[in-house]
Amino acid sequence: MAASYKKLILNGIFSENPVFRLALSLCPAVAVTTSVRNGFLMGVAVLCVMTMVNITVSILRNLINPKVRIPAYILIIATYVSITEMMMRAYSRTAYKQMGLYIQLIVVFAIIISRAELFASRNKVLPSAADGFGMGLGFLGALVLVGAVRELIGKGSIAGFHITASSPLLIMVLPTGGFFVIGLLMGLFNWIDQRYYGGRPGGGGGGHH
Amino acid sequence: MFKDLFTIFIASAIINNFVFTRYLGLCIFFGVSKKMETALGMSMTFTAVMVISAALSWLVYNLVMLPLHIEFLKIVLFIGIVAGFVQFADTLLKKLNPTLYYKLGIYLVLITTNCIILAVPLLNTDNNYNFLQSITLGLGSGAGFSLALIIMASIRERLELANIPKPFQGMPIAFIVTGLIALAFLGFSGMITI
Amino acid sequence: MDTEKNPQVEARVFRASVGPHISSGESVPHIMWTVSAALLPAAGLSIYYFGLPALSVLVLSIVSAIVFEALAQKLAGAKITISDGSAILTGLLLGMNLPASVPFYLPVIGSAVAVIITKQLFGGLGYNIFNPALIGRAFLMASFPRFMTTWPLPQGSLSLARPDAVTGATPLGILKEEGYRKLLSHFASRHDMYVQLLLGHRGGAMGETGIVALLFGAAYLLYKGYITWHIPVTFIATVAVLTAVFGGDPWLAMLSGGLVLGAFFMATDYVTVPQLKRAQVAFGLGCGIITALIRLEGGYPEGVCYAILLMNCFTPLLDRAFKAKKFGEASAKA
Amino acid sequence: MQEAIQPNLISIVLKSLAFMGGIGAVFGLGLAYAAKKFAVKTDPKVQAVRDALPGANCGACGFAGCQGYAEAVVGDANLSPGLCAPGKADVAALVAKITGKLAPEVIPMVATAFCRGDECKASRRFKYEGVKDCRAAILVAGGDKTCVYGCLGYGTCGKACPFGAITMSRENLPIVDREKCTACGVCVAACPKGIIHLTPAPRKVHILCSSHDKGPAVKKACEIGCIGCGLCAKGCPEGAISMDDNLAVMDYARCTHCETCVLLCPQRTIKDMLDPAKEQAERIKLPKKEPQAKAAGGK
Amino acid sequence: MNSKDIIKITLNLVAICAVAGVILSVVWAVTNPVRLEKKAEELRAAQKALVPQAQNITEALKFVSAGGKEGVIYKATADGKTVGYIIKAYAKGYSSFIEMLVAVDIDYRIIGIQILSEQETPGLGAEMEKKWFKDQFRGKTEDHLIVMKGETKTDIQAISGATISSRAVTNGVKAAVDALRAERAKDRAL
Amino acid sequence: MRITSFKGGVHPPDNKKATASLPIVDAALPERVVIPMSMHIGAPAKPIVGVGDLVKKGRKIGEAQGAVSVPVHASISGKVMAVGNFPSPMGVDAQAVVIESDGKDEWADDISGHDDYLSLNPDVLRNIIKEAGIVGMGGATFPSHVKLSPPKEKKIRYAILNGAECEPYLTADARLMEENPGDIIEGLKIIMTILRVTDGFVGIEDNKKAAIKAMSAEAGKVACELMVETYYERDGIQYEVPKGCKMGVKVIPLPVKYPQGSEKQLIKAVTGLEVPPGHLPMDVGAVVQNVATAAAIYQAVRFGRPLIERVLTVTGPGINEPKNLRVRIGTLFEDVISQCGGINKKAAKVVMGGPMMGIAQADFGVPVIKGTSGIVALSEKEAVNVMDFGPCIRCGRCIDVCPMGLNPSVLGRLIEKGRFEEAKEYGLLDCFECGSCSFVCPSGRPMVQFTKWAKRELARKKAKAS
Ligand SMILES: Cc1cc2nc3c(=O)[nH]c(=O)nc-3n(C[C@H](O)[C@H](O)[C@H](O)COP(=O)(O)O)c2cc1C
Ligand SMILES: Cc1cc2nc3c(=O)[nH]c(=O)nc-3n(C[C@H](O)[C@H](O)[C@H](O)COP(=O)(O)O)c2cc1C
Ligand SMILES: Cc1cc2nc3c(=O)[nH]c(=O)nc-3n(C[C@H](O)[C@H](O)[C@H](O)COP(=O)(O)O)c2cc1C
Ligand SMILES: Cc1cc2nc3c(=O)[nH]c(=O)nc-3n(C[C@H](O)[C@H](O)[C@H](O)CO)c2cc1C
Ligand code: SF4
Ligand code: SF4
Ligand code: SF4
Ligand code: SF4
Ligand code: FES
Repeated sequence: MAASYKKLILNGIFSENPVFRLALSLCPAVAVTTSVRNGFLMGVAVLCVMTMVNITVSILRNLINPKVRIPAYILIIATYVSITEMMMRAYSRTAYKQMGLYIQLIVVFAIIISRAELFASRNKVLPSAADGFGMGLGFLGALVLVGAVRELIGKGSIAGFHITASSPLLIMVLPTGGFFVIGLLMGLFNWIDQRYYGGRPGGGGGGHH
Repeated sequence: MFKDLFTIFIASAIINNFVFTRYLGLCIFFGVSKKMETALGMSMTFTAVMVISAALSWLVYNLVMLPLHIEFLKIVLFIGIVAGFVQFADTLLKKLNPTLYYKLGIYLVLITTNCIILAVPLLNTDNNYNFLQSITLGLGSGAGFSLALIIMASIRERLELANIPKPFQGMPIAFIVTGLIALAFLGFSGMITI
Repeated sequence: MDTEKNPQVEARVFRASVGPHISSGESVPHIMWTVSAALLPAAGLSIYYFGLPALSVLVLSIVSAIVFEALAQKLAGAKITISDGSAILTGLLLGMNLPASVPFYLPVIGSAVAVIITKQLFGGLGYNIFNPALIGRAFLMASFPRFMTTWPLPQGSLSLARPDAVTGATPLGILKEEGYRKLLSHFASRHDMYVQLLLGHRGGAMGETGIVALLFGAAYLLYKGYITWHIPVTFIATVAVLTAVFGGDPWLAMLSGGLVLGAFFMATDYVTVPQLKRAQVAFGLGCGIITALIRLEGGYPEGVCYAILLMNCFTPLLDRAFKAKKFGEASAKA
Repeated sequence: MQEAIQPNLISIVLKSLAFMGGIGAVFGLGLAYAAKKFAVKTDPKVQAVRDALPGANCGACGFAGCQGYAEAVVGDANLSPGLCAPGKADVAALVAKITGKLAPEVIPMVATAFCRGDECKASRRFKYEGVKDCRAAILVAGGDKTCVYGCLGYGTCGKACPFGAITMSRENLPIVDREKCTACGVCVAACPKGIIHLTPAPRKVHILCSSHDKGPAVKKACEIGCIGCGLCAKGCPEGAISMDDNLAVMDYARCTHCETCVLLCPQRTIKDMLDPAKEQAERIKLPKKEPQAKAAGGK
Repeated sequence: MNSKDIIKITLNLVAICAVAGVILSVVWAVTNPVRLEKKAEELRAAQKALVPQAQNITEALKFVSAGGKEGVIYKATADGKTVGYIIKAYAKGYSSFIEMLVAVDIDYRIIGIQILSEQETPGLGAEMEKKWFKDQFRGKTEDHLIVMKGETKTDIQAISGATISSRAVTNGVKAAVDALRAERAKDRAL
Repeated sequence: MRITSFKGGVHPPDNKKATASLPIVDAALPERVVIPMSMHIGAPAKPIVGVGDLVKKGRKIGEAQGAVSVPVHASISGKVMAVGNFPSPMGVDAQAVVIESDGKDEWADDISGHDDYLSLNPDVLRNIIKEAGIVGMGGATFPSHVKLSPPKEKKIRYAILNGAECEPYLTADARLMEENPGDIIEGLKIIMTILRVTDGFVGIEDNKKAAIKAMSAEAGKVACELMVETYYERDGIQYEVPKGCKMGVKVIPLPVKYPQGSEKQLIKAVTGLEVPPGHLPMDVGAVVQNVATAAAIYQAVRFGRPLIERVLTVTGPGINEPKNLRVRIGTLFEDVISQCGGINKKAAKVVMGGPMMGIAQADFGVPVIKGTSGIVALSEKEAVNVMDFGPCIRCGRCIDVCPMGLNPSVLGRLIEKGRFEEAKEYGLLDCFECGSCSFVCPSGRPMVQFTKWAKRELARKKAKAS
């Protein structure tokens, strides 16, 4: 049993990584990952929302009429996001200023609704929580990774610790750089996958909506 | 007045294009830009939903929520309007025009998970836009998203004839292309500030 | 069959293919080398003006373009095709798009972005969507704006200008920041200004300055048929007309910035522009409009680079929109 | 603005409640009404079949992609549920279950290339120049191999295989990865020389030549081609091999992997692909009605 | 489906909505005062940092700043005397509106400036938040609110590569001072 | 009068010097001939002789199968040695009859002609042409009687002879026009009689001055009268041309440009009319025949001789003694080449036909067929190597030169990725494989191979579907 929870969580982190594999919830992955810190904060917010949504949906799964399933799930997500937003706005104002908009946009992240629909609505509470947690962790990891690369190349620092004196490639902290970094990382992962695990070409997700 | 609306339109459609300069709506952008046909279908559907939801959101927000001082429910409301409307349209279309539904139905569902659909009403309220301005922003954003989709679809169709290294086929190269387009769109930076 | 009769004939193994069995003898390397050669006068002039730093920037960008091309192809397991000359041309054009004063690592990074990301990731020659050299430049612009907007003064002795003329800014920069009058005050007369601009004695990227030399090379390419008038002429004319319409000086608009270099050498890159002549006219028009828009309204003094890149985005669309006219189609309708 | 007013908790909660309740009522009524008024029947079976199919869209079933087959197999009561070759028996059983049809007996097949005339063993009669694709290469004098039946070696089959099961050897012969091959038959259709055949997967003794040329002509063109001597046919204790216009042909239903023919063939055309480790396990008998199944699988 | 189903579905959704509404309103009721408090605190801290000697800072009036946004003039008093003004103003920058506080003494000499929010390019325009840039304004009078591209002590030195942003801030400061001057001309009590 | 030619086209070096001034010589009687049953477009003929049969020259040995087909005749007298599959210059083995010469070269007994050939009924003429096995000798080998039987509703106004010979190296048609203008013009008159038209044209590229002169002189003599009732339509008006009306033949010098000899391009140059995509020349009222075809028609009608020999040019740097030869159909290439001094070291690629559209030959054990206009041995240097063709650099040269106004660049890129259906939307089927695009392509892309390949795949798919 424990092993399968582990599998669920690892699934979210690697084989179905929301950003690199499923290509979902890309906006924040590009826009807010200018540093490890931002990526981390955004990731944590998503992690919390996802886990809570999955738990809630799983609990309510037999109470919600299938005809209004989607609106109900969206409502649940929106509620959690609103709560997160209001909390951040009150207690973490600097972070909020930097990514307030994207926090609000968590509502529409396809990854959340799709997990609610595909997993939580069909599974018990604990597995749902594990799935949400795993997916959220995968998302968090992806954002931190992208943030780290961009911060390193763009600002010459990692998590705020300066490594080089001047900022090397400014473009990396512009969102344009986010596209390059994610594209190149995806390519790299595909290459590793194809080279060492015989993965299928043209991976990197897409079309999983 | 007209000039103001024109500026909002041009800014949101081109200069501050949501996809290339604000980095919103990316999932759907990458998802449906593989073929020109789907890109066109999504463009039309999206623009229509965008305008309608901008109008509905403005009405409910300004006529109901503001007087009641319950603005904090706006996220719930905005996304609720989109989701409700989309599901409604979905049901309706399936019955009334199955061919159109077959063409556009898949996009309808995707729209609820597009950042832009939520960002636009949020921006409208942030900027205290009036009704016309709100609709114009919706229209401009829809047009801008359509433009982005169509450009991307045409490029990706050309890329299908290219010899892209295997690991980069599909999503990775799409990201790189978008990065390059965004780099080109930097040329517009500093042109209009909103 | 009785094939032993002519053993001399039978023993040979011949080549065979589908026709045509002869060709015009035109080849990709030949084209690329010729275009590179056409750029040499302008490159020479900029070396004359800006001295050894200019030479080193050019050499660095060319060499690194070649090295990165070979490296990328090696990594991808593809055939190494540096001898086709396209990487050299990309490197040369990238170098000519930079100020002579940039530190050594800029041309290297620019070449890497141009050749690896913009070209080889898309499958190499012929498949890229964006002009590699210009992406290299835009990338550097976004990464090192300070270096990329600091223009050294020409040092050559051809100068006819007064000693204090054009202090490190491009004419378009001065125009944008300080206005036409101020710009004019740097020269003896309006006429003098045009002559100076033609001769290239002014701040700017290396390839922007020697307009005469560029025109000379462009004329040769036009004569050889390697480029056609469609894009350059519409591009330049559109900029001139729009500038005039909005009250600017069309001659200044044509002679300043990277317009000549861009229009003749970069907006003509076969790979990244539409194929049909009618579509090329539309492309040139688009480039002209965007250039004028950025120069007049935008955040930068110069817009040629971004204009071409933005129109590159539209190339596949233009290719779709304008289709070749089939033989007999007109009479089919009639 | 909102900051200015600090209404008390009760009133806020009540207002929210009223507002949200209203919204819920409006949407709920609207959606429920629409769902009722505009209800359309969809056949859940189609979706179920679609989900069961592997989604390769290879067309082996003969329909426009997996969706096409899903619709057809649900709609047409007579259509066999076993047409999806990549899905093999599992999918066939699943589809049969969903559609309430009888699960067909599916004998696993695998693609086998009937030519061993590689670069070293078979000659070419001219220097072909052009597109490296077999179907393009036959445009030049029917292909450059001296043996007109032989594999051209330009790898069209490999490019066509949707499952990446075929790679070209260094000597330019196709190698089928028997694990990856799903017997979809795409390569069979792609090869202009008809080199590739679907053969029963458990059967591993193959006569790997396609040439109907007479012995001397074969010898001139290829070291390893079937010269039509008929030794194998005479020697096979099961009578599994027959001669067809100078070419030995295997009847897989009879072959018992005894390997007599392998030893008899003077040209070493016959090859035993049996994995020695699995040898014992493989020597189970196939039902003799197999040729029909082969025809179905091979389309 | 019959009308009973319709009712059932509706009630289902209404119930969820209602629960959501209640939860959200409670959370809002709890967090909103905290948010307002913190926001006011931030503003106070910024103002206090600009005019440390002020004992009392009160909102005096509002005016229209760049982009039609709302600017505010605060009056800073100590011992009942006006020691200066703090103006919240906006300026149109390179890619965003820059929100800033400008503190001036009663002779319109700049005491200091503070950038509240800005969305300029990181590494370029965003350098305006650096101390060296803001400190340049200290003690300047309107005459010296001019952006120079090179080294300068008397005027404002531009952030290299971001002349537009530098000029935006400088012009914004100037406009803020102008606004104050105009308002004071209208309203002697200010 | 010079009418504007078509748009596009290329100017390959014409390389005709070696043979342009060499008179046509009769090739030696071959010891054996291999006569394929399929030397034409359409259903192959069916052999009607068996091994051991004795045949005389002109004797029918293969019967036409169906409407679009022609019979095949013995080109020498002798004994049938074999009937079976033999290599053919078209690439794949084809059914053929092998005849070993008896050295006597006797005509069959039933050979008889018509002196009053212009007064014969058109249907009779058509039948003679069919029975003589005459097919287009310009390379397309389409049965001539079919071309000369347009459906009633298609009113033919122009009979055009194709003497363009725009392929480099080839001079067979030019020599024929110089040496036998009479046969050609008489053939044209027969064609005009069959089609009931009064306007005949001969289009000749401007670099063949001697041919133009000879043909013009002969055309000037055409003052004969129509022997049969004729009518035609022009601008919507029906004209009756009563018996006795004058025919006129004009020789039109054409701009020197490849592929000037292609039917549609020739019609455009001669009449100014463009045949719409997917249509036939008769849709604009024109019928085009090669000059050698016209001469063959004359021979058949006047003397009753079936098509058993043709003129071809054997040339190129790889041939020791280039020649214009009159060769019996079925003569093996090796026999022809050895009469031209054999092949030398320079030869790297041997092509049947011209270097633009010709078919490369792997060996010389293949026979001359009715469409063989030349054997050209190209040198290593001039024979382009497309083995390592590069990617399309989108230079657009091919678009500029494509005489059909297609976009070969896109076609090539689509086909390269196996997207044949899309290629069809880009006009794949309108490509007539002239090779102008490949000729100019700096990347050496084998566009003709691409289009042939795609057309074949599409046909295969269609055949499978139906
Ligand atoms: C699409 C969108 C874009 C926004 N962009 C900005 C921005 O660039 N800068 C900014 O300060 N606020 C921006 N906001 C507003 C913030 O989300 C938030 O409402 C604002 O920071 C007010 O926070 P406060 O009320 O806690 O002060 C944006 C809002 C939306 C919906
Ligand atoms: C990616 C990018 C971001 C930029 N951001 C800013 C900015 O934030 N502020 C600004 O004033 N100029 C910005 N610029 C504009 C250029 O640096 C412009 O050339 C500069 O403002 C001119 O200033 P200078 O005269 O100091 O070189 C940006 C340019 C690029 C390419
Ligand atoms: C590219 C191309 C070039 C051709 N060149 C000639 C030519 O030079 N001379 C010629 O007689 N036919 C040429 N043809 C064949 C003609 O299109 C046409 O089929 C022929 O003239 C009809 O006469 P026939 O049926 O008597 O051969 C060419 C065809 C093509 C496609
Ligand atoms: C007329 C002409 C113009 C060219 N211009 C450029 C250019 O602006 N930038 C560049 O990187 N390469 C240029 N090239 C080289 C080549 O086309 C380029 O490397 C391709 O884009 C790489 O696929 C040019 C080539 C030609 C023939
Ligand atoms: S090898 Fe052939 S049969 Fe097997 S999967 Fe590939 S294409 Fe299909
Ligand atoms: S088996 Fe057929 S398709 Fe495959 S390489 Fe051989 S000839 Fe080509
Ligand atoms: S596409 Fe066809 S018709 Fe056009 S030039 Fe090429 S071969 Fe000739
Ligand atoms: S001529 Fe060749 S390289 Fe040029 S566009 Fe045509 S196919 Fe491409
Ligand atoms: S995260 Fe923005 S559209 Fe998916």
